[in-house]
This record gives sequence, structure tokens and C-alpha cells, in this order.
Amino acid sequence: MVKTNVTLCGVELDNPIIPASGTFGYGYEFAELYDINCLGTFSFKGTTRQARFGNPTPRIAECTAGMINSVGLQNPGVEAVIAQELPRLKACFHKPVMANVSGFSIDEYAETCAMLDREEQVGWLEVNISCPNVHSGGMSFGKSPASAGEVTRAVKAVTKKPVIMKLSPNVDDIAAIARACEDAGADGVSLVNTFLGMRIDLKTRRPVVANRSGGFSGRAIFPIALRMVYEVYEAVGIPVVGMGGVSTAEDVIEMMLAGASAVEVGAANLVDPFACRDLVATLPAVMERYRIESLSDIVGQAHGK
Amino acid sequence: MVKTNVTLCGVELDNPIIPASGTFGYGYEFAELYDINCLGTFSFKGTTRQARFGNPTPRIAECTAGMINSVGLQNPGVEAVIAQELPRLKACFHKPVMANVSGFSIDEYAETCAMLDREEQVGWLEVNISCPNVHSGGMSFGKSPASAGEVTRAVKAVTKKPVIMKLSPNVDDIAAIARACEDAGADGVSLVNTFLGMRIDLKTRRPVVANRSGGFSGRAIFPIALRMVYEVYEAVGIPVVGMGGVSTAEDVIEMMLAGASAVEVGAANLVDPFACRDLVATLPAVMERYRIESLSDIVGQAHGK
Amino acid sequence: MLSKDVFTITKNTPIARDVLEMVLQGPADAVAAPGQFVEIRLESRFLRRPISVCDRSGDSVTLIYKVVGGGTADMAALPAGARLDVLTGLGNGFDLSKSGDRPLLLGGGLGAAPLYWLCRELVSRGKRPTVAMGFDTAESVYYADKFREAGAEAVLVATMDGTLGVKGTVLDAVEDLNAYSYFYTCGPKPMMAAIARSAAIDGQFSLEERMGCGFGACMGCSIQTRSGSRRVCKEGPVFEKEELIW
Amino acid sequence: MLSKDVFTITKNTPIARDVLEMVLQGPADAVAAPGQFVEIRLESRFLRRPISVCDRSGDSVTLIYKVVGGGTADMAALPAGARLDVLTGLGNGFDLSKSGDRPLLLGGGLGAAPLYWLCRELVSRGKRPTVAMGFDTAESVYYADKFREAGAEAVLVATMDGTLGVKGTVLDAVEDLNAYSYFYTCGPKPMMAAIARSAAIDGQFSLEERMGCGFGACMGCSIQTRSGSRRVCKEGPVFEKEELIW
Ligand SMILES: Cc1cc2nc3c(=O)[nH]c(=O)nc-3n(C[C@H](O)[C@H](O)[C@H](O)COP(=O)(O)OP(=O)(O)OC[C@H]3O[C@@H](n4cnc5c(N)ncnc54)[C@H](O)[C@@H]3O)c2cc1C
Ligand SMILES: Cc1cc2nc3c(=O)[nH]c(=O)nc-3n(C[C@H](O)[C@H](O)[C@H](O)COP(=O)(O)OP(=O)(O)OC[C@H]3O[C@@H](n4cnc5c(N)ncnc54)[C@H](O)[C@@H]3O)c2cc1C
Ligand SMILES: Cc1cc2nc3c(=O)[nH]c(=O)nc-3n(C[C@H](O)[C@H](O)[C@H](O)COP(=O)(O)O)c2cc1C
Ligand SMILES: Cc1cc2nc3c(=O)[nH]c(=O)nc-3n(C[C@H](O)[C@H](O)[C@H](O)COP(=O)(O)O)c2cc1C
Ligand code: FES
Ligand code: FES
Repeated sequence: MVKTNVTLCGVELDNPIIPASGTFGYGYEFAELYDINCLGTFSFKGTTRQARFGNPTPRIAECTAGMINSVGLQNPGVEAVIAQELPRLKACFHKPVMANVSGFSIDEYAETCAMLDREEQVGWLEVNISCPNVHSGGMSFGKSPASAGEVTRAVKAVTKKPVIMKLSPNVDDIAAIARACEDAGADGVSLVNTFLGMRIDLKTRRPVVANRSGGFSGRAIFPIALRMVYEVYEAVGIPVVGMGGVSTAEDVIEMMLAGASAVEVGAANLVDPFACRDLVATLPAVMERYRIESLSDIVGQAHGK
Repeated sequence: MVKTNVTLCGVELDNPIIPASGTFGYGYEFAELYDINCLGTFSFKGTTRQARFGNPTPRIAECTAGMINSVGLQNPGVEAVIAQELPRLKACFHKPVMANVSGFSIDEYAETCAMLDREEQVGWLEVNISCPNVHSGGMSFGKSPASAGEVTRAVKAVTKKPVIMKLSPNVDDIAAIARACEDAGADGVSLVNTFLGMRIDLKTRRPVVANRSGGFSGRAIFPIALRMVYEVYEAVGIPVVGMGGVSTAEDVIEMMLAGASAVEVGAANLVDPFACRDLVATLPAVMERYRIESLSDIVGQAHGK
Repeated sequence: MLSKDVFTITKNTPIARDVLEMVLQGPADAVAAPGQFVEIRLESRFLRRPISVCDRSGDSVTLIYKVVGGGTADMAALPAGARLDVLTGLGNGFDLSKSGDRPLLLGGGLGAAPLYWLCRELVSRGKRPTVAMGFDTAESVYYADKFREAGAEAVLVATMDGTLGVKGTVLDAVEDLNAYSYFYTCGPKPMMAAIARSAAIDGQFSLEERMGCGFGACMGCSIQTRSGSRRVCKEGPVFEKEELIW
Repeated sequence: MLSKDVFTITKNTPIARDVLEMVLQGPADAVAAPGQFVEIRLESRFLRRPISVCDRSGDSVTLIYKVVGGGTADMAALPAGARLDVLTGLGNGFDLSKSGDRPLLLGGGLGAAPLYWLCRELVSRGKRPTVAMGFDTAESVYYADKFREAGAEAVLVATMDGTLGVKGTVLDAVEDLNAYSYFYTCGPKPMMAAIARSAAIDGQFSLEERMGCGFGACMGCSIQTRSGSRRVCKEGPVFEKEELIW
């Protein structure tokens, strides 16, 4: 029997598979399809202090081996999330959940995190400083080590839960940002969020998504995301959550070899609602094929240390 | 009859299709397969002051919808290029060719460009400040506006030929780098070079390429490259050469709508040696389908200006 | 309830210019109501393709689709016998209970497809639906006879170029929209906006949006309605007239 | 000279554990010499897959390949009748002129495949080649009889676990390497390095490298040799003993 369990910031997961924020709602709609307690955990939809409708439609464009979204952090606001979404989530998911938070000012990040800190089921705060879809929003915080550190400190000041900073790939040096988060007290980092991308409609000769550009993700980005996970693993001592294009059990293992303690899965859930359930199910057989007895042993093994 | 001709820095091309540097050698080997004079032009293999063997093998890794290379600017050095490669090129290609140059110091860039400036067939100098495959090499020049500007000035000082600065996508703000090149006198910019990417072999649990990471390109990167071309077109007044994942005539048109005056094609040549010939051949029919009479009219049309 | 299954193509043939009829055989139980849609996975495309259910009976599902781009071109190239990964049971579907006795069904182009099963269901409930269909030109017309055979009270056809039926839009084919008890419509946005403006009677609209998932997970298809934000794929694609903002 | 053509699979069947023989029918004129290889395009893989020519006669090309990853698994799933986009005429091939009268052919695992056509050609030139083949285990052995039928002077088989032939490596199967006039070899690097160390006679090695293009355009496969850098796909895959640095 292979061991799929891993530890993320001191919390044990049955397996490293985590549906990524924005692709799994607040979980309960997937719970109608299968028992989502088979997952390691999941990261719920990016939540902000106030309700947001998000960007105008079209919000989606297809790409080779990937997709662009410009949803723009549509969510009902943290109060409604606590009042309406988390109770429904609790009814179908019995493990610690990852709370994904975005903001437009340091205070907002802190306020939202402080409110979610009081929710028992929240196991980790995943602080998104990397959303490419909101102007003057999260992304700018993720662009410089200084502001990434500032957000980290502000959030750490209001919560006892592990804080995982979610990083943008649209930067010169993602390792430097990760280091700044670690120095500011982050308990982990997760990466990558989406790449800024674009498609143009040949018939209308205009950008496909109303917001012109959006966040590109899916299989196509895997090699860049993997390289960033590898780099960040070398740069920090805190756990790294890897994501970007993961869609097979082999991808999960590759991410872990690069340094990921756990792995999030985004766009793949949209193409196949059962993707994460099936990943959990196929992982043991693929581990056996590559003679892996325990997943937690292979984290970072590609570094040869 | 649709018109495929375009102008690049004052030089007219029969069509915008340009095999990208590093994927077409010095042209003559492709000339054994078809008459390469059907191309707009081509950009020859990245040339440096001294001969370089490049990186150890394996240098290639496959990815979903793309590939990683870590060739590392293997080339015989500018003197041998002038003495041996250009005469062979001239024998089979009768149009101005794009000379792709890399360097490890500002002086080296200038020296190599000065030597190529004397070659009549060289129509443009494409100055690569973005190769991710050589440590302390070209890439670092492409990472900051200041050093990008410095290389541009040094090269402009030694040549009368149009200078096209080739930019890296592995940066925060590619438009800022493009602007710095323009301010320093560049006649055009080309983008993108490859993205830093990585693959890990599950059997050996080590990176696939000997150099660990390499340059990722191919269809997968198209939406990111397109967005960058769109952004750079807004930022500068000089011509933009677009590339990154182009493999169909539709892709060519999409790049031009985003703002490309001409389009380079890289990895697609490796998968199909006839790719560029076939692109040239299919372009007119695709133009007709989208009611495009003249390609030069559509450059930047997606901006709606 | 969403279901993910493998279906076998039993038919995939042209029925009008660039328009094909595809019949899928398989576990179709999740296809619960006219106006719902399915999402088809295609090997060389990343996202699934949403297509309305045109008809269902037993384990057979009929789709009508137009070749407009790469994905639908891939679909058109599939032979009978090929197997497809399909999500079914998507969307809310039309609410038949509001139809009244003389409902009007207004379809523009491919928008007529989901009205077919609706028409059949209304007839089987003893209603007398009138069907009005608008197309560009005669070669684009499909299913006019099928609607007649299904028991539509009348089938009115309009073409923009006048090559078949009334010349003009679907609204030109209908003498008095407000003479009917209720309407159901699906078609291009400008057509539906015109209906929203002219109709005094109540009705339902089936909308289209670019979709990420098609089953409510990504918020890719959210629109603003009078009662707040709604996902076209989940709370829609069918919306009541009074909910929509044009 | 490189050629790009569509071939039809006429056979694609297992001949040993995880090893298949594929026969392609098509315009094979560019396949000029034993030791050359082809590059196969597969729909769901970005890069082509390089496979050595095992045999050619007329318009038919035989390949032998092992399923080691996704691409070769895709190949194994292709039915007879399927069509493939193939680049042929790649690489230099073995130089038969140097063989002398009693050449030795040393193949390790899949490395024996390209030696088959070589053996046939040598026999047809009146030479008396000896073939030595090394495998992991009996179940991996293929083509031993075919080599005999082709007229090999002797066929020596070694398996690492001793389940067939001599126990050990291909070198253990050969009594005295230097008793032959010349050698040709293809197989895993450690095996070929051992041959390079033990051989006093001259010979040729067929190498493998990860390839971008397979036809000389990308410099992905360059190695350092005693006479400078060489592309395995273009100046190779066959190199003379004295050129190689181990
Ligand atoms: C709920 C719903 C029901 C539909 N029912 C039908 C139907 O019954 N018959 C029919 O012919 N068409 C229908 N469509 C439209 C159909 O989905 C598109 O024509 C199809 O997705 C185009 O795919 P393509 O690859 O050929 O085009 P491309 O333009 O190459 O597709 C690129 C991307 O854009 C999306 N896209 C393109 N056009 C549309 C569109 N009009 N609506 C939504 N997404 C689009 C594609 O799904 C894909 O993700 C429906 C759409 C929706 C949302
Ligand atoms: C000149 C030459 C001749 C060859 N002849 C044969 C032959 O006759 N029979 C046979 O079974 N194999 C042969 N090989 C090896 C064969 O190319 C690989 O086994 C095959 O590419 C593996 O593909 P995959 O998708 O199954 O494996 P994956 O590991 O999934 O492939 C991933 C990538 O690595 C490359 N790759 C993996 N293994 C090798 C390898 N050993 N050599 C080169 N590239 C590799 C693949 O081409 C692909 O680009 C030859 C290789 C070369 C270079
Ligand atoms: C439709 C969609 C919505 C997303 N919304 C969020 C979000 O609210 N918060 C967040 O941190 N990331 C969000 N993301 C990013 C994903 O969580 C993930 O980082 C990214 O998609 C890369 O993973 P993938 O390639 O597996 O999709 C979203 C992604 C998609 C596709
Ligand atoms: C094998 C290979 C070698 C390359 N060598 C060079 C080079 O020498 N100089 C350079 O400027 N770009 C080089 N590039 C980058 C390409 O010119 C191009 O910018 C990049 O591959 C993106 O285009 P694509 O997606 O069409 O491949 C190389 C790319 C590949 C795949
Ligand atoms: S398409 Fe994903 S929520 Fe509607
Ligand atoms: S594989 Fe491209 S040069 Fe050899």
C-alpha cells in the first residue's frame, strides 16, 4: 500500500490533490456529483471584503491546451460567504478547507482574513496577491517583494491559521517574491496563478474577452509553472503548493519532485467535473509504476539533495 | 487577388512569414527541401562573436503543445558565419536576410553587429537580448530597461541597417523594455523569445534537460505572446515583429491584428520542415475567408484605433 | 443533475447549409427538459462545446449544430459509430407550466433547434403552439416540416433575403405577437432584444454565453439580471422576460 | 534526402514484451541506407518520434519499437489501415564499405532493430556477418530467427538473467570481439562504451539523443566528437569509433 498523505503547514492531508480557487466554487455543487471528502482539501472561490460582480462577458476564451478567463473575482463578499456558503460547505465537506482571499488594499486583505480566521473549518488562508483580472487589484501586490511582504505581515497579524501567499507568474523573479513572503512570516506559498494572455476573434477583429486580456491557464502552462515551483523551492524553506496545468497523476508527481508539498488543480476541473476525484483514484497506481512508496518522501527530489 | 506584402523597417517583404532564429539554421539546408525564396525572409541562427558549442545534451524536452530547448546558442562564431555560412545562404536565398546576434557583453554585441553590418545581404540585425539558455548571457540584458537601452545604443552606433531588438517574455513589464529600446534608437522590436520552462523525468527523478531548465516555445505560448505583442504595440511607435507559438495562417493574422508588422515562426519548423512554405501558401485563402484584402492594413486593428 | 457519459454517434448528417443533425445514443436519463444543453468533449479542443438538446426520446438525443469554427468542424467530421464524452443534464430548461393554450415559439437560425422538443412536449400536453422561424436564406432552413409533423398549429418561416416564406425577420413572420398566450424564444441577441421590446405578453428567453465549464463552477458565463447575477449555464440558459436587462 | 509523406500501417503487432513490429506502406524511396531513421508524427504529441528503420523493401518500411512512454503507447494503439505522417531519409546510415568479410553486429535491446537491414545488405554483398544480441530476459528477445534466415553466419543471444542464451551482456556472448573484421553496434550507452573500451578492431556506433527536429535544423542533438560538434540526426546517428569521445 502506497502512502499518499502529505503535510501542509502542519496540517495532514490524505492526499496532495486540491481543487484550485475559482474552479470549484464553494464545493457543494461538486458534492452533488461525488463525495468531495476524497480530496486532500480544496481552495474555495476567491473572496473579497465586498461582493463583486466581476467583469463583463465574454469572460472566457479557448486556447490550445488551455483557456483564458477574465471572471474578475466574482463573489458574494466575505460576510455572505460566512453566512451562506460556509454552512453549505460544512454540510458536505468534513475536512479543513483552504480559504482564498483577495483584496484591493492592505486593510481589506486584513479585514477579510480576520473574519475568516474565526471560521473553524478554515484550515489555511490562501492569500491571492496575483489575480490578473482586476485592475489595480491583487496583482499589483504580487509584483514587488516589498508589497508582497506588506500584505503578508498584515494578514499574519490578524490570524493564527497558516497563511499561504499565492504568487503571480507574471513577474521577473518569482523566487524573490516568495522570499519576501517568507521573510514577512508566511507559512507557505502557492504558485502559479494565471498568466496574462489574450485571444483575438478573427471575425470581429477584436479581443475575445470583453476585458481584452485575461488569465491563461491549463495544460499549456505546466512547464513554466513547474520551473517556477522548482526555483521557489530552492529559494525558501516554507512549503510550496504547486499548480499550473496539472491534469494527470504524472503531473502531480512531477510537481512534487520539483518541490511541491501539495498540488492544486484548476482548469482541468472545468473540462471534467470529476477530474480531481479521478486524480485521487489513479495516484496510487501511478506511484507504484514509478516505485514511489510515500508521496511525502519525493517532495523536491529533483533537486538531488 | 489579396495582398500579402508588408513593410518591415522600410524594407518590403512579399509576405510576413519569417522562420525564427534557431529553427532554420542558415537556411541552405531547408533550401534542399523547397525554394526558400517564397518566404518573407528568415532570421538565421543566433550568432556570437566566438564559436560556441552550447549546452550539454539532453537539450530537448517535450511538453503539451510545445517543447523546451536548451541549445545554448551553438554557432560557429561570426567570422565563420561570414566566411562559410553566408556564401552558402546567398547561393539559395536572394532576399535580404535577418541576422540574429547574441552576446555576453555590450562590446561583443557591438563587434558582432559591426561585422555583420558589412554584409550586403543582411537586411536587418535582430539583436537577441533574451536567450534564457546561457548563464550570464543575453537574457540579463533583456531584463531591465536600462541595459536593453544600452545594448541598443551600442549596436545602433555601429550599423546603418535597421536594428530590431528581440525581447524576453520572462519579465514584469515587456512594454517598458520595448520603450527603452525605442528611446535608445531601435528601429523595431521582435517578441517573444522562449519562456523559461522545465520538465522532470519521472523515471530518473531529475530534470530532462542537462541544463535543468530551458526555453519553452510552441503553440502553448501563443496566448501569452499575443498579449505581449498587443501591449508592446500600444507602447511603441516602431514596428513590432510578433512570434510565439504561431503555426497556422489564422495565428499569423491574429498576431498582426494584435500589432505585428511581420510574424516569426519557430518550433513549428521543427515539427514540420515545410511549415513556413505551407503557411505562405495558405495565407491568401485564409485572408479571403476573413475578408482581408491587404495584410498591411490589418496591423494593430484589434486595438480599434 | 449533471451526468458524464460516453455516447455513440448514430447519425451525423447535413440538413441545411453548414448545419448538421447529430443523433447520440447512450444513457440519456439526465436530459430532463427541453431547453437544456449538453457539453461535448472533442479530442483536439481544450473546452467542451455547449449544444442545446433538440430532441430526446429514450436513450437517443438529437442535436442540431452549425459549423462556425474549429470545434464544430471537428464534430462535423465525426463518423457514425464514433464515441463521444458528453456532459448531460446541463441548464434549467424551459418552464412549460406557463405556456397557456396558444404559446408562440420564436427561433432564429440555430435557435430553432431547442424549440423542437419543446414543441413536442407542449403538443403532448394539449397545447397548440405556433412556431415562427427566421433564417438568412432558404438554404439555411431546417426542420420546418418536422415542426408541422410534431403538431404545431402553424409554422411560419421568414428569410432575410425572401428566398423562402416572408421576407424579413422572425418578427415579420408573426402578425401579432401579443395575440398569443406566451412566448418561448432562442436566437441571436438582436432578435431577442427586439422581441423583448415588442412583447406585451410574458415569455422565456434562452441565452448563449461563452462558457468555461457549463455546469456552474467557473462563473465564466455570469450575467447581471434584475434579481442579481446569474450563471447562464446553471440558473439559465432560460430566463423569464422580466428578469433580463437588454 | 528528407522526404515527408503519408504512409499506411499494414501491420502493427507485438513481437516481444512491450515490443511491436510496425510495417508502413508508402513512398519509401528516401529510405536509402540501413542505420537511417524516420520521424513519426502523432496527433497528441508535439514532437515527432524518431525510430530506426529495421528493414525496407520496395515501398514497405519495417520498424521495431518498444513502448516506453506516451508516444510509443500511442503508436501501439494504432490499427492497421491508419495513416501516418512520416519523415524519411533521416540520418547518414551505416557505411557498408568498411565491413571487411566477417563483420560483427552487436545489438542491445531495441538496438538490434537497425542491424537487421544492415545484415541483409551485408549478406547480399557476400559478407558473412555474425550477429550478437543482448536482452534483459527471454521475453524481450525478438528477430533471432529472422537474422538466421537472413543469412547471418551465427546469431549469439545473451540475456542478463540467463533465461535465453548466454547469461550476461552482449559482450559475454562474443568470444573474441577482435576476431572479426569490423563491428557495427547500436544499443544502450553503457554497452556501447564497453565495446569502445574492448575493441581493437574498427567499427561504427549508432547513437541516440533527444531530438527537436531530427533533420538538422535545431542543434538539439549536437554532441562533441574528436572532429568537432556533430548533429546526431544529420551527421549521425552512425559515427566511426575514432570520432567518439566516451
Ligand atoms: C447553452 C448553449 C447552447 C447552444 N446550442 C447550440 C445549438 O444547439 N446549435 C449550435 O449550432 N450552436 C449552439 N450553441 C453555440 C455553440 O456552442 C458554438 O457554435 C460552438 O461552441 C462553436 O464552437 P467552434 O469551436 O466551432 O467555434 P470557435 O469560435 O472556434 O470556438 C472557440 C470558443 O468559443 C466558444 N464559442 C464560439 N461561439 C460560441 C457561441 N455562439 N456560444 C457560446 N460559445 C461559443 C466555443 O465553445 C469555444 O470555446 C450553443 C451555445 C450555448 C452557450
Ligand atoms: C535515431 C534514433 C533511433 C531510434 N530508434 C528506435 C527504434 O528503432 N526503436 C525504438 O523502440 N526506439 C528507438 N529510438 C528511441 C525512441 O525514439 C524513443 O523510445 C521514443 O521517442 C520514446 O517516445 P515516448 O513518447 O514513448 O516516450 P516519452 O519518454 O514520453 O517521450 C518524451 C520525449 O522524449 C523523447 N525520448 C524518450 N526516449 C528517447 C530515446 N531513448 N531517444 C530519443 N528520444 C527519446 C521522445 O521522442 C519525446 O520527445 C530511437 C531514437 C533515436 C534518436
Ligand atoms: C475560471 C477561473 C477562476 C479563477 N479564480 C481564481 C480566484 O478566485 N482566486 C485565485 O487565487 N485563483 C483563481 N484562479 C486561478 C487558479 O486557482 C489557478 O491558480 C490557475 O488557474 C492555474 O492552475 P490551472 O492551470 O490548473 O488552471 C482561477 C482560475 C480559473 C481558470
Ligand atoms: C531550438 C530553438 C533554438 C532557438 N535559438 C534561438 C537563437 O539562436 N536566437 C534567438 O533569438 N532565438 C532563438 N530561439 C527562439 C525562437 O527564435 C523564438 O523566439 C521562440 O522559439 C518562440 O517562437 P515559437 O513558439 O514559434 O517557437 C530558439 C528556439 C528554438 C525552439
Ligand atoms: S460556464 Fe462555468 S459557471 Fe457557467
Ligand atoms: S534534432 Fe534538430 S538538429 Fe538534430
